[in-house]
Amino acid sequence: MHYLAGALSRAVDLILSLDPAVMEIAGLSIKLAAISTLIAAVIGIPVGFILGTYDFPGRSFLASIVNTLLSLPTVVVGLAIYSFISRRGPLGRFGLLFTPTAIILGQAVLATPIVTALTMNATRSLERDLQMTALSLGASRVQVAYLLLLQARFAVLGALVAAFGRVIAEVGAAMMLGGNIEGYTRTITTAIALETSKGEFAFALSLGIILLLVSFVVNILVHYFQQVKHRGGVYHGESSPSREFA
Amino acid sequence: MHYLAGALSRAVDLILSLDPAVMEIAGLSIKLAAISTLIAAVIGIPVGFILGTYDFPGRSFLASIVNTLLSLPTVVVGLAIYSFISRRGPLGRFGLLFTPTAIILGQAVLATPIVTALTMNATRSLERDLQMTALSLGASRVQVAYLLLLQARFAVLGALVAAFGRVIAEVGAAMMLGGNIEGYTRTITTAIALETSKGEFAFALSLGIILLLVSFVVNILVHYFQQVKHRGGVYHGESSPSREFA
Amino acid sequence: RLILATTTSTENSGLLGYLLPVFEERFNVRVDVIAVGTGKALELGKNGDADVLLVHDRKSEDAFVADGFGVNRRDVMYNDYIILGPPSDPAGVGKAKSAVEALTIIAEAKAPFVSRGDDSGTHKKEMSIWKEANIEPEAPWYMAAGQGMGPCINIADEQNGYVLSDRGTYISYKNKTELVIIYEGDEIMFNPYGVIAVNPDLHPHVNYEQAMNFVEFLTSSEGRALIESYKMEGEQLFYLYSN
Amino acid sequence: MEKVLQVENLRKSYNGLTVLDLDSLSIPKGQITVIMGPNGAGKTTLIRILALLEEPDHGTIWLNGQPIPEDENHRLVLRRQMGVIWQRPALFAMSVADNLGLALRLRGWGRKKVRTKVEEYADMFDLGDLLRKWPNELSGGETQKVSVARSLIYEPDIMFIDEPDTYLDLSNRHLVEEMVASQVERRGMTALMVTHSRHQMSRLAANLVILQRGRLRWSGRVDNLETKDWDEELRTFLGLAEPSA
Amino acid sequence: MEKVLQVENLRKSYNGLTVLDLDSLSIPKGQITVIMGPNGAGKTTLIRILALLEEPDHGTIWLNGQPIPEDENHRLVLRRQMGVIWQRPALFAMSVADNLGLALRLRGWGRKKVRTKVEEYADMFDLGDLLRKWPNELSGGETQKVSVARSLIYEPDIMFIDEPDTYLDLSNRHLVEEMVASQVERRGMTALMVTHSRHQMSRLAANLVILQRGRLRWSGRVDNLETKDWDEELRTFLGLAEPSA
Ligand SMILES: Nc1ncnc2c1ncn2[C@@H]1O[C@H](COP(=O)(O)OP(=O)(O)OP(=O)(O)O)[C@@H](O)[C@H]1O
Ligand SMILES: Nc1ncnc2c1ncn2[C@@H]1O[C@H](COP(=O)(O)OP(=O)(O)OP(=O)(O)O)[C@@H](O)[C@H]1O
Ligand SMILES: [Mg+2]
Ligand SMILES: [Mg+2]
Repeated sequence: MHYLAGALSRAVDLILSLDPAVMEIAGLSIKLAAISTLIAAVIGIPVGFILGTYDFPGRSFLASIVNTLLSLPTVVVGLAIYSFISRRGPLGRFGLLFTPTAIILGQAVLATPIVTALTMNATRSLERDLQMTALSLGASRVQVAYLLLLQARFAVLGALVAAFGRVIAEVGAAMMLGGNIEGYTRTITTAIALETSKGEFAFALSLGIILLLVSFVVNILVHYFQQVKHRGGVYHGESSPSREFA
Repeated sequence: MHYLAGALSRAVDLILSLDPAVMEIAGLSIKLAAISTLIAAVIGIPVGFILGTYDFPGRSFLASIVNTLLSLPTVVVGLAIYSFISRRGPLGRFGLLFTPTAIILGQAVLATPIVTALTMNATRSLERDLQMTALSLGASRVQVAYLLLLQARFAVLGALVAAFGRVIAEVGAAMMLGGNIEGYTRTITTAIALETSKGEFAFALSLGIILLLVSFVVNILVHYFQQVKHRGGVYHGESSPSREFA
Repeated sequence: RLILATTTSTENSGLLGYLLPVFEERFNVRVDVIAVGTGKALELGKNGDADVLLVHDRKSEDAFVADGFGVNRRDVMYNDYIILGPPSDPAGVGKAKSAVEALTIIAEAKAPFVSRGDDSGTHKKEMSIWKEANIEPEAPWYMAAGQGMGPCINIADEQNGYVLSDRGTYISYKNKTELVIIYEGDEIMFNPYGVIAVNPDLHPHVNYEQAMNFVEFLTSSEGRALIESYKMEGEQLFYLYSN
Repeated sequence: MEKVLQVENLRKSYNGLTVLDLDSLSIPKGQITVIMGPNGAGKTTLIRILALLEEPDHGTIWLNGQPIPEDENHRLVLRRQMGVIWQRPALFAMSVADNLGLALRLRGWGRKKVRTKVEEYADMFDLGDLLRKWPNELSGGETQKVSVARSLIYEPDIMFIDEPDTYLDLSNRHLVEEMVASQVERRGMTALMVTHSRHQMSRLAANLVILQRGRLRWSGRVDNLETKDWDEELRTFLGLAEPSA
Repeated sequence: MEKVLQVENLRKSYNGLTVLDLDSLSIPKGQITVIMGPNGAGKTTLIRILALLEEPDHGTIWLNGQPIPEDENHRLVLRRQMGVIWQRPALFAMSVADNLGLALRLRGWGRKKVRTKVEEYADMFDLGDLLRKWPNELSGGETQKVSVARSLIYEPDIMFIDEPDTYLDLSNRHLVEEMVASQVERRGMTALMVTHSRHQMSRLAANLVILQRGRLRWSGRVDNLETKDWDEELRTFLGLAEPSA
């Protein structure tokens, strides 16, 4: 309780003063999380779509694997990637360890199963009618996928939001692979971990509040962007839905 | 690379030997994650359903809040709850800190936004037709919710799986609130963190592999249970769907 | 149930696993060890969330007692810090006569140096030596990692750089890192551990009785004998003050 | 004639466009009343409102002489005396048997009683072979029959039927008409049925309501319709004259 | 007469139950062929197979004399020459305008060209007021009209139409019939249409195919149907005799 009050006023101070150190690590956190989510989307949406839409032998087993990967602990991902990119690992010569790239790698590994699993569930709930309709209108396989994903867009966008939230909030991979190096690989969460270990609980909490604010702004922007996208749909006359399709 | 090989054989050894310490922490991890997921389900499914199904002023804002809470960092949740249940906090007199109950609290806070957000997205994608049909067949509000959730069951069950995966893999809250006390609050992830800090990377990784195995088994069981549930549907004649509805 | 908040390095050294069973048996109590950083351990003590602390940062320990949060602080033991570096010692730190000189050589060579950067006991020690040497270390050769000891050793290893470490952690990392001891032995690098009971006047619920038992046990001849005889990888880790 | 439903001053609009605007309308009890009207006239909207599933912007509805209560529990009791066969059949993702028994289960019937009833109705609607199938395995007509049977099975007092013919072949149309008519005769059920077929209307209806652009165009008993003094528009609409395309 | 589609030895079963079993069938080019048959006869299944959207268990299909290729890209080219108006209209969650333009956009048309064409067809189908609406804001008949227009807009060579009447009032039925017939006349489009209405059949069809329980019951040109030597079952089915319920 006592920390929360202190943390709140401290967070407000930090934000109002535009503390440059805080701005920098917040910027880095967003950037890394956004890139990892993008990578996860590129892999996870198609794979999730296939697992959700097609029936083939082994589908159910693969789906269980994807669901299992949802419980990858961040530090395990950190360790596994560490052993690949450490100087003594097979990719050692690229010198990736303790760079932002290493963090992106780890976070992408964490985010991909999330996007995959949720896309899978979303497209699995769709009616087959729509697939038939799309095909009969002359859609290619890829266009069918696009249309079905559009149809499930609330859930697919939700998958990306969940993945972004997961990676911007994770600390294990960022810590192990980035090294929490000041001015280079320090993210909001590794800074929080550091302040916590120092016993600076109020400061740690205020960074946590800033992280949530950052996420909130990102969410609002995504929401806004999504609305704009709608307006610029296929038909460009005056098509602007008065309300969302539910 | 060198760790991975060692970790794998070590994990196999630990499992085959049914190492009692490992069994114990694995059991605790499952138990805590299951209880937190249950709590999250009890809160998150109804709230997510309402946010997904009803249109009311402020809905969109609340949805953004829920999405933002997806990026709650585990250590921030740990700290915030700490400040409540610490001896100096308002709930200090219950002596909850460094007990399994404290971990459950933290993990439930982490899991609830996940279940809420994903349920919201799943029910938001449903057609209004179904709601009207349910109501016109004489369903009460609660029964309507049940039927719609049944209709979106892939996604809702997926939400629970995602939440379970999230909390069984999280370490921040378990560490801060449980204290990683051997034989009492040590979970697989806090054990991994401990071994990592000791530099016992291979052992840490092998615990990570065990965690994934545990999740895999839980997933398979849930899948199996879900199939059984189907068979015991509303009509008890011989109703057994030859394949899942897609 | 006695809640002992201590540093990760103490827990990781294995000393507690060696000491505690004896204590638990003797006083018929279960000790729950919370292993965290010194700063966090002190914070737990302040809030009354731990009963007794075993930490290593003399200055904050004294402040902790002076502010009335703890009572009956006792010195328990010490080990020492060492400077690790690559076996080839590219900066030539090995020829230094003192810890201050060692860090000065590193700074002049702008050789990579990894700092804990986390206000831990180790970090504070490092800062005090820099101060003594009148040097303001700077990025990029100076890397403030903000992590535990083990990870910092790994980073230094990866970067072919130097790092100040406590001996216990180094011993446990010895066969996982290529770094070797480049400099050791300066008295300034001693690392004393103290035990403090949390003040029962401030937090009536704490297990003060067992906390005092623990304080006394550590400083008893039996406890001292156990500490002195504890070996890790064949090396003695902790030394006693001759009092 | 006793009135089961009466409305007054009913208005409903979407996004500012009025789609329903009725001064007064009443539905006699225990008979079939047919609603006709062009696409978009507001027929389905009227059903949604009368079945207490959508709130009108304003207006009053009396059910058996009582105004509709606000209280949700009370409304649920009333809703359970009604049934709707929707224009677009929507089955739930469960077996046909489960779909058929659903409304009974919602009313708390036991498994065994539900099963007996489901088998009875499956027989009547010739759905026996389909009981174990799932909705996505049915043909259009099969879906429609399940949807009709699913609502008739709980024998509601008032049944709203939005285009019973949809997807059905001639003999199934006949079957559905019979099933509805028999519940009207046997139990005094009231039916409010939308159709575009004048023949179906004259086979079944005791009363006719014609809507157009949300307004009541005509309502009354179905006697000697052919010889009534319709204007040209209504003659065309009712198929009494060829459309002048 | 040139044949646009020919099938031989076509068989399809679901879960071991045969729902379609045709020895041989051919569809003449540039005319309307009507398929009739009771519910569950396999009409929709036949359309799904002929439109290359479902694989038969075995059998051969010739399109314009060529067997259907395996290669997906090649099949896509063929699919783009076909259109299906489904029994159950399914619009995508986008505006009516976007739904109408969808197939053109899928074929890579530019925004402006699509827009002009969409407006043209919206005019023809009297959908002008609905362009900005979303599917969940349409009445049943409006949905069906959009679905018909959405397929005719790209002027396919072969159009499969599964019950064009669904949800439509008389004048819209008339409108849809005219639109289909005009594309047949103007461009030589081939249409394969399912209907349960004998009147619609005789208004439009050049050829008739009758399916029953997955088998071909009758096929041929539509001349003097009334005086043909039908058996009792077919007479009833075609509405030439009253059903003996
Ligand atoms: N949710 C909605 N939002 C906006 N407009 C709507 C909505 N629902 C219905 N409408 C409009 O209201 C009018 C009446 O719709 P309704 O479904 O009641 O017509 P109907 O008489 O049942 O027509 P049909 O015979 O085509 O089914 C239509 O023009 C329709 O576009
Ligand atoms: N996916 C499926 N799985 C199992 N059975 C199916 C499936 N699809 C269709 N059937 C069955 O195949 C038969 C033919 O179905 P089809 O949809 O072709 O009939 P139809 O002639 O179009 O009937 P209707 O006039 O009712 O639309 C039906 O009995 C139906 O139950
Ligand atoms: Mg309607
Ligand atoms: Mg059909």
